[in-house]
Amino acid sequence: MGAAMSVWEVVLRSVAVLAAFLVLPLLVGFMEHKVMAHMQARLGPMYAGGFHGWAQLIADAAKFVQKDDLLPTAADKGVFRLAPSLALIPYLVALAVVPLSPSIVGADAPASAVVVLAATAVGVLGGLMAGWASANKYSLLGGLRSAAQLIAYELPMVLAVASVALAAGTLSLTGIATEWRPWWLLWQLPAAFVFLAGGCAEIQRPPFDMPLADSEIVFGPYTEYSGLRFALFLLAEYAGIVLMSLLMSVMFLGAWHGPWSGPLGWLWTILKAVPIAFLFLWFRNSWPRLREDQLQRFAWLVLVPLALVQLLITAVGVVMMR
Amino acid sequence: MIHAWPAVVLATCLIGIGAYGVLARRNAVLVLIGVELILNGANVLFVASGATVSVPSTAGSVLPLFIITIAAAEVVVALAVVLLAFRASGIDVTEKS
Amino acid sequence: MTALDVALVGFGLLALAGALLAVTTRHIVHAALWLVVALGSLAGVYLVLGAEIVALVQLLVYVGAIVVLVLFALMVTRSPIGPSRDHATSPAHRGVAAVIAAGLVALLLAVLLPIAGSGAVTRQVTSNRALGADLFGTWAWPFELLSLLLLASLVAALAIARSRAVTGKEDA
Amino acid sequence: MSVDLPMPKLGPVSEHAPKPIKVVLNWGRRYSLWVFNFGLACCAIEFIAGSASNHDFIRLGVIPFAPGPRQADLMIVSGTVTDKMGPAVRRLYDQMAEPKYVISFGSCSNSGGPYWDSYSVTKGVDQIIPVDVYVPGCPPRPESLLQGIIRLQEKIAGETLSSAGLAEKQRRTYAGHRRATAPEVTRGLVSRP
Repeated sequence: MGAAMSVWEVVLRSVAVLAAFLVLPLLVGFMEHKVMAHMQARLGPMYAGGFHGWAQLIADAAKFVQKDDLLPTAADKGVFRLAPSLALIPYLVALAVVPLSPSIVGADAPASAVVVLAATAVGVLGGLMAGWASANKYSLLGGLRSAAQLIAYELPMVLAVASVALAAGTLSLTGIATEWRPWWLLWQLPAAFVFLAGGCAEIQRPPFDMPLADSEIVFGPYTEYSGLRFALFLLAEYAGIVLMSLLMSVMFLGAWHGPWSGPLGWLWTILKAVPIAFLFLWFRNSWPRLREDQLQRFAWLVLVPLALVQLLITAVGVVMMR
Repeated sequence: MIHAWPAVVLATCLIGIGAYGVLARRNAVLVLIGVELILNGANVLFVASGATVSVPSTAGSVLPLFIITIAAAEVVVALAVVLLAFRASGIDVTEKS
Repeated sequence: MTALDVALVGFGLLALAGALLAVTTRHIVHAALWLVVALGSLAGVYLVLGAEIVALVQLLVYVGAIVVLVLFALMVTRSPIGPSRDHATSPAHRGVAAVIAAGLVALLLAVLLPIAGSGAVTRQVTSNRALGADLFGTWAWPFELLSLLLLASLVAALAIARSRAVTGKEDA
Repeated sequence: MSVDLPMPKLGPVSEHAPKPIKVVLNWGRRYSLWVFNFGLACCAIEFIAGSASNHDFIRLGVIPFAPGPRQADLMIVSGTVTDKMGPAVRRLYDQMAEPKYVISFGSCSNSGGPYWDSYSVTKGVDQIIPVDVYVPGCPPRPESLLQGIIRLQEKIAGETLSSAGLAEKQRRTYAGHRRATAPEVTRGLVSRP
């Protein structure tokens, strides 16, 4: 890595990561349409593109690029314009360091688990900026809610990642997945639960969608956005699902471990991520939204203690096995 | 190979800018921003000396981690005070109420 | 000038510009956003100086938590869009502050620059493994004290935020 | 308070796209109609039935996820528009980003319906906003809504969009032949009989 990479390899890797970043969220979005439809005894999109409406999200994209890009008169224009990209780019950076197999990874950073956490932490700022710059009281409320929620759920997430990093003895995602053994499924189960809940809150999906809460505060920070900038926020949301599912797969489900893991390792990683993505969609369809006080209570009284206990269990396990 | 002086100049200027921010602002939260800049100046100095000394030492990385933690603790308490003060009167540090 | 120097100076200038705007802008929320620029570029500086973990913790804790808290406080209190002159200090006040700050910079430079020297030296990269071993070996006691401090500040923040006594008659 | 609204314009891509691209853009608009239900009376129930399992207009790409007018492409006015509600209808229509479409769903919003001689009912929502497709019925069945949506999609497929054209459409199709803002369509108090 690093100096050994040629310019072409860097370009190729960047293009591959960008392509994955643009395609995978669309797949998840389409999956959401269909999963939601079939859970509600409907069909979902059927006509866009012909076969089972496969091109629905492409049609959405084609529509969003031609919508009028409205800018509220009272808004803080620069910040308002900048916010969607700030919400999106950290996910791109995070996706670049997630390995699909020991050799297939956009950029192999030595502390990639921390890189991912840092990137998602920075992504929070996009929503905050959007909420404040829109000059809309619903947006501001949404921004405040997302700040409160993300600070609360950052801590258990970090602790859960610390637990697996401790178990594997490395901060690198590749290293964690390499060290993974099937019995970790039980050993690291609480951490996996904490990470799933924290990840769901981090990307603000139901039941943790207080900041958006379309039945209370219109659409939180994104209320005033239309056209392409709104589409960027949507893309960030689905990229968040992709990222969290892949991370679950890499850190807790053993990524490429499985039959024929040599040539088919990347397929295993993705196959393990799909049920997690499905889980996120399932949550949305079956659970009501948490109230603000329930949200904070859940983070501080359930997830943080659970993550601390898990850290203790991991430490005992590591010491005993050494 | 790297030179040490650009990092030292950077750290010094950060501390100076932070000091200006602390002295010239009246909004309590903006004063806090100045304090953060001063702390970061110290961090840069630590990291730079850790990177440019002849004997390898981890202190240049450990101490900044400590400072960042202290900064987090400081900000939590400071903002609690600011919010309480705001509820009571206003956010101006020089205001007598 | 080596390649590392160029990267360092680039990130450093960006950080200084962000810091300068953070302390001079009249838009209250913009000050916090410029602070993000300054802190983010400082993470780049740390990366150039070979302290990877410090750079990542800077992003995770400083940008992800501290600045978010600051922004939260700014949004909860009064922070209008556009320049605000409510809390502006007088030009004389700012001038004195600038003079004191410049004096501080001159003093520090006079002390530190001779120590720093002017020759190029080999960059020491701190490995994560060595850092972890030292953090929980040599520095274990300060580390424990620090966790005590965090706990104390958590309790203190809760206690302060919960107290209604100071607000007097009005119930907030 | 009157607000000076800017003339409607398109996003940057569709304004300067060559012809083959425009076909794709039309196709995108046709199958991505994020709908905003302005439900005012019983027709809204039929609209909801149209979104539920039996009829499911999401099949056609009419997606009811738009949380507010800003993100919507299609406004379906379903129910009785009163003179008091008129300004709100107009304001929410103004908040939608171009290109935007309106379906008037049911007799009341088409023409006032059974309340054609009421003192308080607007005789057709097209007095306030330009309407693309009228769906008759009192209330219409969900199948009629599906038919109305298909008609609208056919219309979109044959459209050529430009900012100037949008302004022209605003002038031509809107009753009164001018753009009105919400305060302008607010009627004063009706005198006591």
